[in-house]
Amino acid sequence: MTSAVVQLKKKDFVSDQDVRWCPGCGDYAILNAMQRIMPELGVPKEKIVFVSGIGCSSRFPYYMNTYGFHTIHGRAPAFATGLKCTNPDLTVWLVTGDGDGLSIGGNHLLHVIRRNVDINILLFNNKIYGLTKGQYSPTSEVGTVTKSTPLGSLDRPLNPLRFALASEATFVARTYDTDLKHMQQVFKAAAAHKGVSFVEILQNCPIFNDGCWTENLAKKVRKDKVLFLEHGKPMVYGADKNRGLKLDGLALEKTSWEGDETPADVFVHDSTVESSVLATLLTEFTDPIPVGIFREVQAQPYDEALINQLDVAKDKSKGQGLAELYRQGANTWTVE
Amino acid sequence: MTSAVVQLKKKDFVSDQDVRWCPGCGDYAILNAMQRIMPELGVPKEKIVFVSGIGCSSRFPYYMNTYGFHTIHGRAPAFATGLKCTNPDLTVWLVTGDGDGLSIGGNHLLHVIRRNVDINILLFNNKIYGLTKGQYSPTSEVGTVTKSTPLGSLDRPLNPLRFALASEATFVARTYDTDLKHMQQVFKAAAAHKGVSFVEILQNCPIFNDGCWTENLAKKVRKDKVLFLEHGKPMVYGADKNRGLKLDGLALEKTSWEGDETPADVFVHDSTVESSVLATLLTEFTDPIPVGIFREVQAQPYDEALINQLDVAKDKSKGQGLAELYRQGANTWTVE
Amino acid sequence: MTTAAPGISRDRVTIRFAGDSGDGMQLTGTQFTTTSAMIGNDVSTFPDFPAEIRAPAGTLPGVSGFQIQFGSVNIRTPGDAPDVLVAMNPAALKVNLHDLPDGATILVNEDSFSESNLKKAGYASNPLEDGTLKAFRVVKQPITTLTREALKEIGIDSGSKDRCKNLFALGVMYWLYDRPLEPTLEWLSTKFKKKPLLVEANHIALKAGFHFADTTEVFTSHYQVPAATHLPAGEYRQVMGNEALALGLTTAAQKAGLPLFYGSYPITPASDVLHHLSQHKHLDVRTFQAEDEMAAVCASIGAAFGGAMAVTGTSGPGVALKAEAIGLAVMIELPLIIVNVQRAGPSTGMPTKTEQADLLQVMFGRNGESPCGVVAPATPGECFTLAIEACRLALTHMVPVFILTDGYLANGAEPWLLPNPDDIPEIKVNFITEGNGPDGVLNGYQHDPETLARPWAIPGTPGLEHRIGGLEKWDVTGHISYDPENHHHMCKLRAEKIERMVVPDAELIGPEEGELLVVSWGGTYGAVLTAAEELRLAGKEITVCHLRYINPFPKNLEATLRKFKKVIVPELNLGQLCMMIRAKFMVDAISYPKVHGRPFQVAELVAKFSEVLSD
Amino acid sequence: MTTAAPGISRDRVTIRFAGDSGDGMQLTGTQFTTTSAMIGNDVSTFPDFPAEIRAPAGTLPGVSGFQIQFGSVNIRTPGDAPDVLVAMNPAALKVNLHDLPDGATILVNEDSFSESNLKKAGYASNPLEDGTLKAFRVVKQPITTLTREALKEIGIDSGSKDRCKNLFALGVMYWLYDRPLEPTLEWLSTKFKKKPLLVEANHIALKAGFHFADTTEVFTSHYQVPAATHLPAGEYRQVMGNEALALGLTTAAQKAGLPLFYGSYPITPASDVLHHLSQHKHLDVRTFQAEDEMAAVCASIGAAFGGAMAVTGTSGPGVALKAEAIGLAVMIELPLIIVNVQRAGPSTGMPTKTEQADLLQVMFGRNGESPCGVVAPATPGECFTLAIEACRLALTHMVPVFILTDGYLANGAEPWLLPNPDDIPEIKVNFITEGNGPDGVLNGYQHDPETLARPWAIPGTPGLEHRIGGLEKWDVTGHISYDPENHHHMCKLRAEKIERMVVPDAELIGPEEGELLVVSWGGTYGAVLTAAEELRLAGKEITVCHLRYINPFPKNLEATLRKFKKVIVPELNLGQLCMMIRAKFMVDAISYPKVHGRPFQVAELVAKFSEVLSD
Ligand SMILES: Cc1ncc(C[n+]2csc(CCOP(=O)(O)OP(=O)(O)O)c2C)c(N)n1
Ligand SMILES: Cc1ncc(C[n+]2csc(CCOP(=O)(O)OP(=O)(O)O)c2C)c(N)n1
Ligand code: SF4
Ligand code: SF4
Ligand SMILES: [Mg+2]
Ligand SMILES: [Mg+2]
Repeated sequence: MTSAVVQLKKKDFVSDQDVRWCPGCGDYAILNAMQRIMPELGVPKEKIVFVSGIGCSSRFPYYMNTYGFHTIHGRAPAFATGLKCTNPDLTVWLVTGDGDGLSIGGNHLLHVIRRNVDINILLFNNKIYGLTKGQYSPTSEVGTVTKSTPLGSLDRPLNPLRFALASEATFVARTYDTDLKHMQQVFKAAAAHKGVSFVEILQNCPIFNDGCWTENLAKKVRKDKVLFLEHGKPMVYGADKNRGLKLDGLALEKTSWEGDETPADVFVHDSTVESSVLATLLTEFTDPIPVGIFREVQAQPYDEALINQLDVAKDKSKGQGLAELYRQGANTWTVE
Repeated sequence: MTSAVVQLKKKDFVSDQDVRWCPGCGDYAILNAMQRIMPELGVPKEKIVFVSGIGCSSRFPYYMNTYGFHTIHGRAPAFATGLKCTNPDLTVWLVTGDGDGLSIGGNHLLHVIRRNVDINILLFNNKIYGLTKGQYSPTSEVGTVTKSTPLGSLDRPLNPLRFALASEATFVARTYDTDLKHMQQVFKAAAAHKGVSFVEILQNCPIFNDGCWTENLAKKVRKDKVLFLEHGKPMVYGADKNRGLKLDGLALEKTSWEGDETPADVFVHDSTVESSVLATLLTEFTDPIPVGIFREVQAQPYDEALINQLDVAKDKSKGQGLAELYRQGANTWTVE
Repeated sequence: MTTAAPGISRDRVTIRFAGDSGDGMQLTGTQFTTTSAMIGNDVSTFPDFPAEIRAPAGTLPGVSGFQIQFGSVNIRTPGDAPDVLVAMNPAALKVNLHDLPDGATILVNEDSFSESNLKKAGYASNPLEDGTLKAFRVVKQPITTLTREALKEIGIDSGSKDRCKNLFALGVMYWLYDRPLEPTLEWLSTKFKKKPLLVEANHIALKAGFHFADTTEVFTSHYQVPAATHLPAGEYRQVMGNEALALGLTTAAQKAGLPLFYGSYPITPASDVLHHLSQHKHLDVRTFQAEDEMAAVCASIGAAFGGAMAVTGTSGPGVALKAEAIGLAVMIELPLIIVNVQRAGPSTGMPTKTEQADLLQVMFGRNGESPCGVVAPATPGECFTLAIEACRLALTHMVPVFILTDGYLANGAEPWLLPNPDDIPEIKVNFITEGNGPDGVLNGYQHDPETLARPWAIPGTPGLEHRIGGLEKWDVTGHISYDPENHHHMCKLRAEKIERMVVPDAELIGPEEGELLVVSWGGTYGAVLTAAEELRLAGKEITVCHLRYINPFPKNLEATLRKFKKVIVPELNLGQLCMMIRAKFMVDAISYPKVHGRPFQVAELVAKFSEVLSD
Repeated sequence: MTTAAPGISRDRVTIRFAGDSGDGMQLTGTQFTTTSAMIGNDVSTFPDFPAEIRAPAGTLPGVSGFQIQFGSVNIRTPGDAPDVLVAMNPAALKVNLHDLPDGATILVNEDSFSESNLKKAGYASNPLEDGTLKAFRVVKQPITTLTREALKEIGIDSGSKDRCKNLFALGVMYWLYDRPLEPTLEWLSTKFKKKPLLVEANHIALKAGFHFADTTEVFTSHYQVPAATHLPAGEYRQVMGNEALALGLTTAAQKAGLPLFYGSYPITPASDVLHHLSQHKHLDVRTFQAEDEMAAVCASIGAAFGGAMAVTGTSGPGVALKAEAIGLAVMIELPLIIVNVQRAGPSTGMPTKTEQADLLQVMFGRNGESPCGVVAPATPGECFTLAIEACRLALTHMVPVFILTDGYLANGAEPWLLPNPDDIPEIKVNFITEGNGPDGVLNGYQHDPETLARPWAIPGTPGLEHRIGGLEKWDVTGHISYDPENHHHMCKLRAEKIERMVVPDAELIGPEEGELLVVSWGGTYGAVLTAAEELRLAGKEITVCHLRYINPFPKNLEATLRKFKKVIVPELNLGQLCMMIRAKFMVDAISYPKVHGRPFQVAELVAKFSEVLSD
């Protein structure tokens, strides 16, 4: 049985499972974006695997008509690593949440990123634990009042992108649940990148953290509060495209102008610089919040390097098999 | 029984345990530096606790005549957090290794840092697992040949300081085992900082990774390969103090000059800027390798904030005790 | 119950509210329970929520249920099968129907039986019309319409109006069982204090339901369930297991004069313990939501090292993650409480369902010989008492102690006689402030000859600076030791610490010897007791020995076991306690295992016990 | 052994090399072993390193030892007590002295008995002079001086010269037991290939020791230990447990036609498995040094999902950390091997010492009912065979299987008859490539009626796209299920999978019925067998039933147990297998527990068995 890649449609990627997120959950839109880009990747369904941990977000694999593995809390990166090392041909997507990925799973996320395993990581950031019904998460602001913090949370939040950059991520991007087109663009770029791709998706949880991103993403303010990063393009934003960022020492400062001409000192985004400093600088911005691709550099993926080592070893061994292995590095003697 | 703080000497901090590191191990010098600064902190012995995980480095507490807790692999940050929340009066030092802290313990290190728990973290970086007899670690360069990687390691190394910065560390510094004076300075600054202090110590393991830092730290090259960061001072280095770093766009470039006068464009170090970008930039340098304090900013420690919450709650409750607690938020009725 | 004759008095009734997750069934059930308790009934409840994620409205996985048994007699379980089912939509009907006995009453919200809802529930035809329900007494009413009608004058949006329909249904049930409206009316006033229109709407809906039932003749009669007479006098409240546990832990810490440290990572069904304790801050309760379970337990051990009453809580998967650190607590002989609110496994299993299958895990799930104490409350209210007991044992012997509860106890509720804090004894703590060895040196592992506790020398104490860790220790000094004899000695000593715990004898309900002994533990208490009582009333010789202490076993267990011809061990697992008993006492106990993700039914226990008795 | 008469032939001899960590004792011991094996002796070894960290030279914790028993007869243990101790310094003497029987020979390096070394070893006076050693035959020689003297012409630094003294000592021992020098000379030539001066120096030192013993009359005689005659003909090598395990795993994967994936995090004493496997890359072995144990096991499960022969290895504390994930493997019914090289616990315990105290942990240390297979090799060489067996069972039944070894097996060595790979049967794999359900759909949990294996549909297979996870599954379809009956059924099915494993009957050594049955498992094999043999030779009725399969038990175990008056279970724990046997078979087995961090001595077993026999 072979599958005819070219003819796949969005509906081919819709599984037979009822979707069980709350009405209005941002996860629906993300699922929709993903199912839409799937046919465009040119990868047959059977070669695609969605791996996830535990959380509302981590239910994602059930709804994709591909291979799927809903693992345990926080450990999806490790499962994905083992899977890719076994079969580097597979296209592996990893879905995680701000709790799954940055709380219990922080260490595995760190290490899968630094190893540059060739997978695509989507971190759904709703700044809350959805599945366990609303405790604060590592991305919650200080003072967040939740079931477990009736007097407000005390821990300072992590910035997922800064975390990914410090983990030596080769592809780092951000998108958000209410922009179907942007999500699709970013997902496709992530898929195209060889090595690890890390994508933060700003996601609303209408039940336990409604409006967690409205400050930036509410329809009314969005144009003035979101900066769409594009490689090689000046950092311009605003409803009238008359605001931007320019360099001042080691900082990026906001600037604005009149008229259609973008001033020359507006900083031009370069996602391909080896240094992660520009990307790090951008992560410090919340107004406007940058979305798009922060960083995209090349490095050999772990799984590829592993297979190379096997090949070299095979070549060197010149077909030695088990019989030779049993003697490897040992003195032998014979009992008559 | 009370202890007379003022009279303490280095030897008061030497425990009765035989030190069991290999001859020549860099850990001896670190221990020495620590025992030397102890009397200067003005903290009575009984208020000092050394907490560690597992590894050669994590043996450290046994040799300090203070309270000590040699816990389990990678989890020292969590123990320290519980301890500080119970008794914020204690001065807690956490000793970890590149394996203990960045491999198995990466997640806890991340979280204790972002919480800004008021402890001092020392990460002994010898780029190897010493205790388990020489496997590569998360700070080993790609291609490192060890017992577990006979064909060379594949994982890209982590930069401990970049990791700490992304974890929102309020104090970040680096020192090295062969400079007793510098270690003492840095340790004292770490102790003085309120909130989490993170110190990477470049350490030699003569048995399993001998010379891991000689490229920078060998006596012959040291002067030209190490940049001593000082807040408010230009970034100057070199045997003749005629080299330095200057800003070029978003990068720091090497520069050199003739004569005694330091050029004005040599960048002046500022460890107190809120943005972590400068510090991040510095972490990218290996030639020269910056040592000293990268970053030092203020934020309320977790343990302090926790106690504040308790105090506020106590005030608000106006002396309500268990009897009131049993009724809290419940309907009650009486059976006659 | 059948609704044959009018004006009948009942000594016990079981009802179940079922509807969509959004229909407020948990609230409705809780209100019915509180009101019933307040008028003096004994009650027991069993909430049964859907799996973790909210399913789309109207689907089978989205159904939320709440069962209550209330009565004038001793009520020990939420009841096997409901006398009345309130079904707010077709899915709720479908999911719950198979639990109903013939002749049961079903109150359905007719309005919700639309074509699309029927489809979502997987009904090909309308069960209200196709004869599906012919064995039952069906009362179908357009509850949504009736509620809208009642609220037509109120200035709130129609969504909010529709959300009042559960109170209409509750009103009907209040009429049916002759309950006062006031407690719920008051509760609503407080709850929506800031939204007076909502208060009004809900009040109207509740009353409308009550009056509707009163004036129309949909029910041929209503019922009285008189106040219970067996409940001791005093002030009561409803308490759920997780809340009782939180109250008990805080009480224990206060009684020991220690701060309480609770390190935890959210997990169903244990999260509520964290939620409750985080509201006890004024009583020096420090809650720490850790990054994961390992950090939670390690922070707690750090707190124990620092002199706190240290507790960590989770469910089975979390206990697995804590195992390594618990071994450290065993080795360093510090007091630690580990709460395991069990749920159905293995792995993620059925996280919202109850089970008792972590017993062997808590007994043996660590490397090396690492014994811990294990206690298991029998009822929601007992979570309070046994939390205190567990703390006492941990502090007295300087050991880790597990509290094993389960989803059923955690979310189940019962009337709770408010304790007087002054009646609860203080707990002694083994702090040491001066050296106990030669030259005033600290002998950190000098064990108390009676309790085998080691002294607790906490950082901050001058002169007692010392180092501890996970390596084997010399007895007495506590220094690192690789000595073979010492290791053997210390392994036995750690086991002996647990054996030395003074725990009360196991309660025997029934004759002291005879035909059949039922050995049970944990949350199966109510069902087992009720079943045995039923059989004893039928003249059978049957005794229950319910264990609240599992490690160590009560001292009277062995003798008790030997006094019965047969021993049966019913458990919500594949025979874990049974295995321990067989191994320890060489008693050929019969296992009655059940892993259905829900509590035992009284009837199935009666059947099994009868079978064994007649074998 | 006494050295009374000259030219004596011995059928078995035990010697121990002991010195400072830096003295090369492990190398010396290994060379003696290899040479002995190569001349046809049967051998068994027991290296005993210091705790993890290298202690300062000359101290007690820095002592490193290596014991060998070699003989012409069947050698099953490294020997209880050494006939000869080679002590390179005072600390080595002190640490090992209490293991020596009266009359044993001690070869000491007199040069090292300096004041400062005596002090480091905690000797107040010189034991060579103060009568401490009067019960022994002491041969004191200035080994350092003699070595320096022999090497004075060689152009290497004096430190390097001194490091040759172990070869001098080895030369002496070679003379004493009449061993050829060639194997070691050759080995040295290869090892220092790139440093010819070192080769020369070591060669000279070895020969010098040999000739010194030959010409001086320090020993009154030397000994012959003839070649063993019981060893089957064939080509042999020495193998240690961890290496044999690695070879077995690679063999199994090859025989199943799968890549081997080994996910691990270094931990004593399991790290060598990783080290060995990382050298098998040419045979499609993928080793992954993970960031921690959880990542190691999860990566392995990910690999299993992808169709690899997936293995994860660690020691007890690591198993604790892997528990949650192993539960997932149980639930998703994928083949997985978990290697546990046990060490002394609890907690960090005594990490370089051996123990068998993780049996109950691997049986029960997970939440919920989550059964796994458990096998336990009896000897270092058997680690090979049972690794293959474990893989076969895991692949056949689609379940996780534990391999329980221990530090003693891992580092112990024995002669190993090289298997012919062609004689090892292929292993069948349950891959599925086409739908097995209605309409060609995948029924992912359709269980094979015989093995209960589910089909293995790996990503990449067109048409079989499906989702798995840790939530309970419907039998047959594998979809998520919260159904009560299904859950009970699946829990029993998972247990039944283990019961269905076809494992060979337990080996019985001794009469098939009678007075005393010894039930043992794992690495105690050699000691137990030797002890029982000794007693049988003395006319006692004693039989050994050694278990290599613990879950499931071999089918003949029950009947066997019932054929003996008494059953005793010696274990290096506090009675874990004993508990399982008592619970399962209601046999009043006696536990003989020992947790000394080291293997049983034959003598203590003989004493205990005799005691039980005469009770
Ligand atoms: C070992 C373990 N601990 C805890 C849990 C409970 N748990 C499930 S999901 C979750 C957090 C989910 O938060 P996030 O990753 O942000 O996902 P969201 O639900 O918000 O999408 C927790 C704590 C678990 N399943 N397993
Ligand atoms: C749970 C667990 N896994 C593994 C180990 C084994 N182990 C002990 S220390 C160590 C690594 C130590 O490396 P590092 O932290 O760099 O310390 P170093 O010895 O180099 O100072 C490992 C893997 C352990 N003790 N516990
Ligand atoms: S709880 Fe929040 S994140 Fe989870 S499904 Fe509901 S809306 Fe989405
Ligand atoms: S192994 Fe390396 S790090 Fe460890 S004590 Fe020896 S020299 Fe130091
Ligand atoms: Mg979330
Ligand atoms: Mg290290």
